[in-house]
Amino acid sequence: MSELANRLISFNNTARLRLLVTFFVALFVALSTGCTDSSISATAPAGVIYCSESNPSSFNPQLDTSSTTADVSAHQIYSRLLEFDPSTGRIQPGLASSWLVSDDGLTYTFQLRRNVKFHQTDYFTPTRNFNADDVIFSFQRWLNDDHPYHDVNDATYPYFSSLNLAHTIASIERINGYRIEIELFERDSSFLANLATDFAVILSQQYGEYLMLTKQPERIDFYPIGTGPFRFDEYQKNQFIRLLPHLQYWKNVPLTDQLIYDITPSSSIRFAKLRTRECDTIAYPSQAEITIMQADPNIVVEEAPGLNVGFWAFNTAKPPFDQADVRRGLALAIDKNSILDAVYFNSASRARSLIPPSSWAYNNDIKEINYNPMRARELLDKAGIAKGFRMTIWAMPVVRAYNPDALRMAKLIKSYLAAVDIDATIVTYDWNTFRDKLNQGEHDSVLIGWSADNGDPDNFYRPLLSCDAIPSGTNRAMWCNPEFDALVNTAIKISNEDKRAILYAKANNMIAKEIPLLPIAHANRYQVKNAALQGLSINPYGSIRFEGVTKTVPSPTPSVTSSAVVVNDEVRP
Amino acid sequence: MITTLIRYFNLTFLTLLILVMLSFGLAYFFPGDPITNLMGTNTLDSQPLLMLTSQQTNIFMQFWYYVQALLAGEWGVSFATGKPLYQDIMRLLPATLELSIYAVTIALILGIPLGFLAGMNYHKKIDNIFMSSSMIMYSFPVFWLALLLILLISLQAQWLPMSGRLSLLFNVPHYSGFILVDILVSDIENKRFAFNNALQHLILPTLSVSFIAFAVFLRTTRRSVADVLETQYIKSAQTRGLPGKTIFFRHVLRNALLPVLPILAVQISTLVTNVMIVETIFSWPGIGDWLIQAIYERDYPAIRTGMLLVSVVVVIITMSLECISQLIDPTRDRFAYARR
Amino acid sequence: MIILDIKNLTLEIESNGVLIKALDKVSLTIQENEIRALVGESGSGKSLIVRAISGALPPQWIVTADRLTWRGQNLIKMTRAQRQAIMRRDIAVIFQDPMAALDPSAKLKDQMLESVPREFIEGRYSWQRYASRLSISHQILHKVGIQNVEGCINKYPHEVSADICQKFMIAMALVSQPTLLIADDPTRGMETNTKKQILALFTRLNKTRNLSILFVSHDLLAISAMAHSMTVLYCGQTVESGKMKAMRRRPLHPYTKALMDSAPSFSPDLKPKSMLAALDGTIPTLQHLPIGCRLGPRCPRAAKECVQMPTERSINQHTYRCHYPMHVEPV
Amino acid sequence: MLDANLYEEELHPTPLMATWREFKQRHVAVFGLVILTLFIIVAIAGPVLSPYAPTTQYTNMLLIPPAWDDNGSILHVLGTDALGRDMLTRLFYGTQVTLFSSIVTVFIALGLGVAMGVVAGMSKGLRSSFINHVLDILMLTPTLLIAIIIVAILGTGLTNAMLAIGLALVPRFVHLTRDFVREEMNKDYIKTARLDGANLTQVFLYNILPNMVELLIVQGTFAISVAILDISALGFLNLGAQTLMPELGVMIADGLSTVYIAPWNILLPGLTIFLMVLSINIVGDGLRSALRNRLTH
Repeated sequence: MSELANRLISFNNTARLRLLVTFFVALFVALSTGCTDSSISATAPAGVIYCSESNPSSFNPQLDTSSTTADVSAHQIYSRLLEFDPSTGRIQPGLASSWLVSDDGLTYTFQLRRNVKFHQTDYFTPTRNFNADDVIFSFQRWLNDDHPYHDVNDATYPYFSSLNLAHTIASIERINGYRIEIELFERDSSFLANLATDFAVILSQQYGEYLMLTKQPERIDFYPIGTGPFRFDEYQKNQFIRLLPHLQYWKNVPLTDQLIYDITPSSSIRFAKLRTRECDTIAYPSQAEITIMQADPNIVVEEAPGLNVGFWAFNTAKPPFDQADVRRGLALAIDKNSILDAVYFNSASRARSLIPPSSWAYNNDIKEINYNPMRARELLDKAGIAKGFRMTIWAMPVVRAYNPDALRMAKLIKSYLAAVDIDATIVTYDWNTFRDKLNQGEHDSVLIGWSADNGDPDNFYRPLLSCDAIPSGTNRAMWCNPEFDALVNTAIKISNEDKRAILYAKANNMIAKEIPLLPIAHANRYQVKNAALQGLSINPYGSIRFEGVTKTVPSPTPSVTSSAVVVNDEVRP
Repeated sequence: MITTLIRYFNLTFLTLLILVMLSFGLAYFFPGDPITNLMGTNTLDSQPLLMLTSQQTNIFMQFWYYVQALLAGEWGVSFATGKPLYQDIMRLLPATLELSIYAVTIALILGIPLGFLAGMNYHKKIDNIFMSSSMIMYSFPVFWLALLLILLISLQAQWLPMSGRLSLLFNVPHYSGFILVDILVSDIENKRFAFNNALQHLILPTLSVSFIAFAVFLRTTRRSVADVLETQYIKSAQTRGLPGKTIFFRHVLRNALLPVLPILAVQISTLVTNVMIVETIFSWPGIGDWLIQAIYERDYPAIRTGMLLVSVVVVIITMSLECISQLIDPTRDRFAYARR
Repeated sequence: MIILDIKNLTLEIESNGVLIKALDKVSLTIQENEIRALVGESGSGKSLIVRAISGALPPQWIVTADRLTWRGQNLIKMTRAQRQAIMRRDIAVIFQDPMAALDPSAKLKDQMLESVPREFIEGRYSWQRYASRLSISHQILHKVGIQNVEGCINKYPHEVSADICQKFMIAMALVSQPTLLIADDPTRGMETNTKKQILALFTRLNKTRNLSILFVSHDLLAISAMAHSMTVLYCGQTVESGKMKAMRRRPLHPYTKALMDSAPSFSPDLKPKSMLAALDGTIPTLQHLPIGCRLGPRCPRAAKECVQMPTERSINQHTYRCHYPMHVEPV
Repeated sequence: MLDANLYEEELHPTPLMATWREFKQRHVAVFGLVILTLFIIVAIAGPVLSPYAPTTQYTNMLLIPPAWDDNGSILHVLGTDALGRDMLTRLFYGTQVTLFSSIVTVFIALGLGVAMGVVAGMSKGLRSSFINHVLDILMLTPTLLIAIIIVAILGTGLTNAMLAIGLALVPRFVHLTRDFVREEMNKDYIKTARLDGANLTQVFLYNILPNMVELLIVQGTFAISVAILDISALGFLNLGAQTLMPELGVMIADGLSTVYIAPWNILLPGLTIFLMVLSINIVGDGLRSALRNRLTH
């Protein structure tokens, strides 16, 4: 038959057919390699791409404590009255150029900065500069309940309600266009620090009025207007967020042409995009890949001790987890060292209490709970927990500095619990649904954590374990102990740090005895970026800041021209 | 000729009707209240969908309003984003179509001629090479192949980018949904770079999908060419002494291609599955990736409408392919369904 | 004048490891404007001979012949192109199943026009050439006996009846005015009246256009009326060949005798309900061919010498290959 | 003495023997068969052969490279994954899960498909054309879509994935059977059987099925390779088997998170799937051409 095929086709025809095929293959190869001048050439659009880890729930950090929302909006879209100095942690002037504290510590007066402009976007054009009305509008929104915007987007203000600032602030008055005065009921040494956190942002009152007129109040949190370095341009869920530079930014810092948040949930894909230079810097690099990143010449890795804690919280509102012995038994059943290896790859320090070693309130003479399965089984039998007792471990789906892979940690804990005849099932949901269900307390235990928003140790106690923190959803252990609350509230009133340290040490011992939650690790924070990126540093107090960050595009011309837009507006104190 | 067209038209119409009924039924199958499953939220101003809720009684009226809503483009709202599904799908479906079209064209351009070459040199060295290599190629699991491509080409050699359709630095206005078309039509200043970048983003996903499709097309064409060469009429043409070229172009080419067309139609559905899997790996903003996200978030209206859209497109393409093959192939028994 | 001369043609086919002589010393000659019948039971290698002549044999088969000449030119030594040219101009072949021998997806008109050789066409422009091709086709189709050519020329092969297809095949074969037409059992499976029509057509063509025909068939009755000479084939060996009348009157080879007796219309004095004469035994399969004369085991007159291959002897052009032909008494 | 009968007894091989003889000539196909039997042995005797249990986590041996790597250890021949589970054991269990689930799926699809195909083939007019249409739609919708719908209704899990893929494979068998039955019904041996008073089921059981068995085996092998690819794909997208089940697709998805420091966690399971599918395809192709040769000679 094939002989027939040969005779059928005289020689030149097969050659022509073969020629046709090689032509196509050559075309395909040329198509793929011919035009891959791998790095984006000079006149390509400039900009910084940040691979973030999940979708923000809104563009207003007041509404929730998740760091994804804070990363996108806190330092990019909004400014605050006061700022933290990233290196020293001291409080600096922000929108408030100067401030005065009365000697009884109850009244704070702030002098506001002049001709600071709000964002000018295609959905809103501001006609006046920033003044005291905006500050009052922003504070009143979460302070008093009948403010028109208080319940917009059925907003709860978890951070403020956990510190119940609404009761500490008596009143906030407008002295004149650029001066305001805040009265407190009682002294609060951490009040200034709280004004500098990511959550105390300043919204635009004029924008609020405009939205009320057009009957679309909910847009204030999804189409934000602020005074920050970048303005909002576009957001595609699960894909990207595009921010453009705010040309009349009040601070004289270089701003990149455009800032893109490329939402990439998996940390290994984020790392891959960093290597192929599709991202300039990535969120929460997984510890597993840090060693590889350090080996790569054009990737710069910065490390800093983290002000955070990852813990395993038990739902003390749900029997049998309300008995301390049960919680102690479970705590004894797991080996922290193996978790540090498997999940943190030794880039975290072992947590003895809630306070990380880098905070001044740290004391290391706390009784340590070490791995002792036999003792654990005894305690559990004494507390009446039969063999084969079923419980759930909730593992958060997103990556965080304090817990890079909650699912893997849950699997490890599950195998340890199985060794003491406890049958644990792992539960996880999409991040927003996960947090809603946690607020309703449907969990037996949860693997989660907390990263500090300011240098004050109180930021670890009251938001995590105070009774007021339960409705606000930040107290995952649902633990309400009036003695503990009294201890922490007295500590907040003293401004002398050593006296406060003693009180916090007492609080640590109480936690070690009651174990509402088992602190596991204080993870180091990493910032991984492309070598061509300048001006980006780790912000130990809160979310990432892209202010002043620029990318020197390797242009063929020898002189390295930074492609950032230099803001010309000079600054007056 | 006309009768085949009409028959195929109502065959497609019947299939689409069954699909719509299936998707309507799904709302009842999915857990949760059917009405919200249908519309996403119950506060909606679209007229037909509102009518849907008012006539609770008989199901046929409900179905009729559902069809009206479908045609009017009000497909309800997705649970997760709360945005109307119409915009999302119209933005995502073209991306998937674009990837499938490029993959199919490359697989056809390379697969068919090489299939002829292999078929002509039946059981010779070149035929054995093609056969063994195509056997290996279509045994690859598509997701593993995509991962290998990323590991080797994107990460090790760092030639090609690995995710998305275009570097996000370019802001190309949405025109048709096809990225290359949008760039050519748009008036952004660095258009050449955008096009170049889009091509670089296209290569790996298209390669991983067309890799398997190419192997299947190659084998099908080669088998059909080999069969045609065995037939009596080719032997009698040879004995009549017709020159090789006329026999090849007049007889072998058409007779070999005719049976290949319906087999291609069946391949379309496996190709779409591969495209949807590849989308999740290369985070290509297509409807496959979106549907799979919808599963994780239990977004029922999105699943239902997405499923309906994709199968409608696949049905239309396959039915038209089969109709064309029926029209141009005189030997196929015309009224296969009606008569028997 | 002999146009096709085949002497001792042997064809060896390799089937699972062993070489078998499918054709063993076949010799066949065709004169100009003569109708020769090639008769043999099915599976006796008739089609193999036709393929050997037209050269459509797979390369792994071994063809050896003392003489395989067409008008003196040795066919075996020819290159493929030369052989193709001969097939185009001088020899035409018609196959058994007309429906399968036509391209199912092409209209009859295209296939017809395509086989009109270029030399017969005049006209400088393509439409002129197309018109002359069409007119030639119309003429040949009428000659072949298709009444409304217009009616069936635009149809596809499966839309037309079998005899019209066969007539189209014949037309395609004759359009290049060949000198020899090889008809490989063209009327198999047709009703008698169409068969008669086609056979009458063959005789008419032979007379009017002095076309010599090699008629391959196992239907003795139809052929005996029209053929001038006959060759009988058994298991790949030519057992007897000669003038048709002589063979009918006095068959020399026992196999030919048995063949003649098996046809009832040949023996008029057959009593009603009497048994038809038939050779006992069956045709041996390719793997188990007897040595020497292949009729051996089945031949009533078989003897010891039959184990050697009988040499070919002839009585005034009536050749036979048998040790004990009919006119010689077995010992 | 001359042998009693002149012709030596003609050993007519049974159809199965003939196909096996044709199959044996293709060395590649035999090589594929050897690999396939290897996989089947591994799938059956996996739990016995495997050195460790698939879910025990050796926390001191995290992410050990395979033995042939310089810092690999012979304790874990193919290394361990991010949770310290032995890779070789998981591959054994993974093969068992993936191979058996796809074989079971194909059998169900085969049974269902043949039954419906016969009904479609034998019935005339509206009923058969209706069955064809419904199946054409199923055949056209991509398998992933059917899987998504079923997962949305019933939730994830290996059985749901098997159900989805079985459903997607049924039309292929129905078309096969329907065409075969329709062809056979016109043949004379069926008419004679009908004349003998055989009803439709007997005709099918005794006349059509024996002829169809080999065709079904060939199409069955190709369906198994398609089922393996789909089940592992669904596992990879974790729509199918859940993370704790040692299914090959799921193992690749798990391996993704540590792909840079432990690439073998992805390469080995993928290679297993690839070899399994390749061997099945080779055997299927060898079987098909052996069948084709046996029928044409």
